[in-house]
Amino acid sequence: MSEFLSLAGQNLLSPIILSFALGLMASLARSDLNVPEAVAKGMSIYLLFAIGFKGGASVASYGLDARLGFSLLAGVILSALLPIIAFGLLKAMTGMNRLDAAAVAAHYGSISIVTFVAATSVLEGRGIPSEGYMVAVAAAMEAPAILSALWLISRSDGDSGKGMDSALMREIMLNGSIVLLVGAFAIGWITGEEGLKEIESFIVNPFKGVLCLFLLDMGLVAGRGLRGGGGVLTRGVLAFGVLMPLVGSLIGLGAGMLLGLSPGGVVLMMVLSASASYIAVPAAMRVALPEANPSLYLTLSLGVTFPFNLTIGIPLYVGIAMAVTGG
Amino acid sequence: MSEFLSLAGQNLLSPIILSFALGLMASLARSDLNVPEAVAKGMSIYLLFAIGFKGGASVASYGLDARLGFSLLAGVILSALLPIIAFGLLKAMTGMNRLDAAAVAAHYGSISIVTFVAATSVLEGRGIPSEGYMVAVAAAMEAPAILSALWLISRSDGDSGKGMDSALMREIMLNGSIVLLVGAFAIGWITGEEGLKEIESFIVNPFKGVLCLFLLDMGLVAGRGLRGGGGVLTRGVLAFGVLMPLVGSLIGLGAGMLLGLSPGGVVLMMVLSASASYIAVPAAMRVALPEANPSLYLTLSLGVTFPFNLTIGIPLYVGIAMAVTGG
Amino acid sequence: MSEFLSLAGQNLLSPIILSFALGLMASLARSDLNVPEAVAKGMSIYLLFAIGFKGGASVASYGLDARLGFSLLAGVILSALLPIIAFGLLKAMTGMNRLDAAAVAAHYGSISIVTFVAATSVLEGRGIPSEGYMVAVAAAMEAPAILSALWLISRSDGDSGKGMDSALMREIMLNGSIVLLVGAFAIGWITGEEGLKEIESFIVNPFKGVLCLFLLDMGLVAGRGLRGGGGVLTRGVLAFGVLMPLVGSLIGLGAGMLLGLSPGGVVLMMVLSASASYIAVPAAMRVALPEANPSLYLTLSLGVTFPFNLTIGIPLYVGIAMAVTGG
Amino acid sequence: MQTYKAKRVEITIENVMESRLTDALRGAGVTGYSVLPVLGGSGRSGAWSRSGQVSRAQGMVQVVCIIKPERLDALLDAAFEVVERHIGVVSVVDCDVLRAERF
Amino acid sequence: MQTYKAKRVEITIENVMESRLTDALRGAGVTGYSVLPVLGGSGRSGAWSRSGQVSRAQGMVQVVCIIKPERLDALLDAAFEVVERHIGVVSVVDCDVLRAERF
Amino acid sequence: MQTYKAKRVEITIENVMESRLTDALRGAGVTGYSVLPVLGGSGRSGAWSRSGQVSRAQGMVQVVCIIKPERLDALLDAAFEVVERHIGVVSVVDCDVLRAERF
Ligand SMILES: Nc1ncnc2c1ncn2[C@@H]1O[C@H](COP(=O)(O)O)[C@@H](O)[C@H]1O
Ligand SMILES: Nc1ncnc2c1ncn2[C@@H]1O[C@H](COP(=O)(O)O)[C@@H](O)[C@H]1O
Ligand SMILES: Nc1ncnc2c1ncn2[C@@H]1O[C@H](COP(=O)(O)O)[C@@H](O)[C@H]1O
Ligand code: NA
Ligand code: NA
Ligand code: NA
Repeated sequence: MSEFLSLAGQNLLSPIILSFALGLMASLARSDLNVPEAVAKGMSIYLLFAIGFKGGASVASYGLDARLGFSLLAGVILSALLPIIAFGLLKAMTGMNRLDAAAVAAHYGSISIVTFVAATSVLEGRGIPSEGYMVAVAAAMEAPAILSALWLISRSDGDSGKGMDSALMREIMLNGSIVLLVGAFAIGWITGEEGLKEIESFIVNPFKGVLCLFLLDMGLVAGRGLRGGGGVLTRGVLAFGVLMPLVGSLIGLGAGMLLGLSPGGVVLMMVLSASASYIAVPAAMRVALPEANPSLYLTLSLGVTFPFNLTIGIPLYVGIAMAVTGG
Repeated sequence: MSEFLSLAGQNLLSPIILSFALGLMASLARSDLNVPEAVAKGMSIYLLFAIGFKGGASVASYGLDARLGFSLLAGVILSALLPIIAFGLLKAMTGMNRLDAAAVAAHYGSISIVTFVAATSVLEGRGIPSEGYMVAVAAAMEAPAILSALWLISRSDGDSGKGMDSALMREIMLNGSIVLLVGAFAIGWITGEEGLKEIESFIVNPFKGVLCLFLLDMGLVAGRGLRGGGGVLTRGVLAFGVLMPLVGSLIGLGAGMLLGLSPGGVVLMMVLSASASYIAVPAAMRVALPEANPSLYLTLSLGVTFPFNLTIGIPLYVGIAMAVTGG
Repeated sequence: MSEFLSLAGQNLLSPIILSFALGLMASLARSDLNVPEAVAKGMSIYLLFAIGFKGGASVASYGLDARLGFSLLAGVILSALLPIIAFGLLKAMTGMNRLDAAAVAAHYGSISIVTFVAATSVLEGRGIPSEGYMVAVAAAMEAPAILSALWLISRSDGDSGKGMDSALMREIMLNGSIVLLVGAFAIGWITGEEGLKEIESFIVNPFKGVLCLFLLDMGLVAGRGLRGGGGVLTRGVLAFGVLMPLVGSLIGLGAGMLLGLSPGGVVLMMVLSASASYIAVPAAMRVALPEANPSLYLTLSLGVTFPFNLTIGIPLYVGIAMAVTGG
Repeated sequence: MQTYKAKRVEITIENVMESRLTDALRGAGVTGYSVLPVLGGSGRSGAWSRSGQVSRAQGMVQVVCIIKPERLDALLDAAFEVVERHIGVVSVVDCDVLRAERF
Repeated sequence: MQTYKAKRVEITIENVMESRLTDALRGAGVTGYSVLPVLGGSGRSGAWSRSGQVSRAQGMVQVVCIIKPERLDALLDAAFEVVERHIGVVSVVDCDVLRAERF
Repeated sequence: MQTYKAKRVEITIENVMESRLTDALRGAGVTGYSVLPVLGGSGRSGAWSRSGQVSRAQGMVQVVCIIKPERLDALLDAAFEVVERHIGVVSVVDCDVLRAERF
């Protein structure tokens, strides 16, 4: 416990978290500080490329065990399953209508890659190794949750095709961040250790600093979301935003143990399950379920669950995984 | 003297100054070379974050002496006082109307953070240490000059509230660059040496290179300003743009000596007093004194005083401070 | 031969080429992955500044031999001559009208700086030195091709001034990338070894990584071009897009040998002659020959010749130059 | 200078719907359109701003389409089908154009 | 397709005045507006361009506002008060809109 | 609020022609204009998009120009000369403006 507290304290006082806090406070105080859209997009391309590449290069170095296939499969199942649990919790805990509940649920099956990146950076800081292919698992978990949520809605409406068409399907599967993550993973895998050495001083050394500025922007965006959409956060909704990542992380813990992942891998599986999407899924929901309220799912995902995972969740998941795996 | 000349020569032939000169010449020659607005903004976020963080981390390392409080106070007083001197000089040297003179004066009380950054980089290059908290002083000096200038105008109009309202007040105090500078300073202070080590290869190593590209853009902008607004530069106005930084620097020198700052700290106090704002103050003037001519204050601040400080001013201030403090 | 194959294989599996391939595949698969315009522009400013600066610094280190003047002259002549050859080939190999053929020809006299950058990075990887002033030759080759192509057209129309006016002339000569490349070259030359050391961790270390992301974007753009403009690629046009760089490279080989360049310098001369412009020339053609079909020249230059040079051309030119110079 | 009567239709619509709208416009025989960026705005569903996003879920664009008057109805029908369930605004203005053969 | 008469007001105004203008519009009962970026321009106060700035002091935006005709006067009064001392342009066009319930 | 009749001219033209157009407008006595970015579009010469470029060869901008009605013909003549050989669209709308002294 005391170890968890010290870890949490250490985490809370890291440049990464403090940058997020700075952004959050600046926008809550209505400062005009803002990061241009193009710069934020540029940083996210950098982070996805770097994290994918490093994952691939690590697979090239340490070889591939049979667990990759099972881990991908587990990711797909988790992503499809978690929305159903989330939907149930939402119906029980909040007064949300079915449409909004399904839209929110989709976010919690999918993942937040920045939460994942922050977790890998905490693991690295503590010297805990993890499977390089977890970035591939992250990519695999992006989309299934969307299908799952649309199925939840169509089931009750008796209209099986509702919202989903082939164009949307292609957009989801080929969405930029999946393609970049998987592509960079493949490049890292193919070029291996040597490729990594060539571009190390671009994708490894400055990584944490870029992450700070990116989280500064995330804080700004989360703060603006809370200012505009904070009204939707009834007590029940807020409680869901904190409970669901905990539930997700425990299910991720079970999956990670079952798969026999390393302690670091278990942590990442917990983080993926606990985190909620705020890029791919919101865009898909605007197309497929335009009547659902975007304030609800964006505020929950970005304004509640993301900061929760970043500050309390990650050290907690590390603590639990270490205790359970004895790592 | 010969030492000053060699320092000046060395400064003039540094990549930083030459990048500025390249930008200036390119835009005077009407090349279409230009840096996208978002990229320029991204670089300025980087520079503010880095300089603030490093200042804070240095305070964490070397401890805080009682001078921080006095230095902040001195900064506020200088910022409020310099516009009054500038206003007097403008009335004496130029035919400017009161409104334009007050608007210009506000710029000279406030500061140019890029001039400050360039000066720290010269100090580092020469191995002259300075107080880390000078970045906090820089932040403190941004705003008071605006109030001072508005007071100058309202005094003569007998309309004390002219131009200033609470929304503008909040915008000035919470303007993005102040918030980012102070926030990064706080993060650097809290996370200290260790935090710095984590993100050093992002905020320290590439710093000077980013500064080159940023100054390239400043040169482009200054050149465009001179091309469009050069007509406002009568002989008197031009003379003011060179004299005022010298006057400011001497007042800064006095303040720095009084405070008992290190030689490097004295240089930075001189630079802050000598430099003129071209971000926060112009924006405030457009809101509060829309009838004042923006060509005048932008051309003076960015097209005359900024290049003067960058090329001649900084080595001169270093030379004077070294001579006076015996550093 | 087997050495060439191994070099080609090595080149094809480098992070740089694979990043390009990723972009190409992503856009052919109609993924929404895209790099914001401002970020792409920012990266190209970085690459031009870095490559220019390094070239200048290397001239400062290794001294300037008399060949610089001759090399620049050779560049100008090649740039003016190659369009005439290209025009002849186009008339022989394709059914293109004179206007389109002249517009396409202009592109092949001018150069692609990214191909040049990729080639220097291959040379560096193999430890083959080259003349630093080749970046100045690159700059010299940007514009003459345009005049040459406009002359080709005016000759047949009997209207000598067609398309060209003094404003366009200025735009071409002072186009942003020429100014930046030459300016950075001059700064590198003036500040030399020492200047390079100051900003090395910005312009040297992360260079290859930035190049990867830039080529990712080039792949995306090339793919979009092929998707939209692929229809113009008849068999003859396609054959031209592959044959012309080979022809150009051989002429460049001759020029490089005549000039007595180092093996690396010969490679770069071949690459410059083989590559086709996709920035300066298309813009000039839109002004001067608006009736020419942009799909034709953009698809050829960016969708055919650029990938050809990047993947097969560069290792081939290295192999030939090594064999011929015995380097 | 000879001008011709035409209609200028401006459709403000979410980013994510842009390609669906332009596909529909092409389907309705529209031969040309331009897409302009929108920085932010406010409406019944609240205020938004381009810099307040990490996702493209919320941004909007403005699709501008100049057409011959007789094509207006087909265009509006096509556009309406796309925007129907979505937020966004459709407005039509009378205009005069040069070079009528282009529309 | 059923359309309704409306007014399209376009106000080109400095960046720094944007929030003051939109506050005033809301105060005048305007329920929706969109903000478009402006890259540059020229007027009595000279020429400017977005890439020629390090500060947000000079840029402009275009606020577009579609309203019911009967609201026009209230809107113009509110807008005028904000732009009065400032540079900028206000223009009004007659338009037809779909989905009148939105305005 | 007192308004005045004016014409709003919108010219969508290639980036590379922007300065040539604005020079021509100034030559025709136009005192003010604004330039808006265009993200993409489609026309007889195919579809394009701002993110699909490495060069500024393909992008377009929209030049907006509000003028007194009596100046319209001079403006259109000047604009036509520039756009004649080029792709692009010119449209004119009747509008009302505040502060007529500005045009
Ligand atoms: N009356 C209006 N005039 C101009 N733009 C509007 C108007 N109403 C809505 N919009 C734009 O359309 C978006 C969605 O509107 P709404 O569907 O009302 O939430 C807003 O955020 C604005 O960008
Ligand atoms: N007649 C006009 N048509 C379109 N935009 C204009 C016009 N006049 C001024 N503007 C815009 O408003 C800005 C300020 O105009 P001004 O107040 O005349 O200096 C200009 O830079 C243009 O962006
Ligand atoms: N009818 C139209 N309405 C709006 N914009 C158009 C129209 N036609 C063409 N454009 C714009 O002008 C560009 C060139 O058109 P075009 O000359 O037809 O190829 C297109 O890519 C669009 O951005
Ligand atoms: Na999840
Ligand atoms: Na000052
Ligand atoms: Na060539």
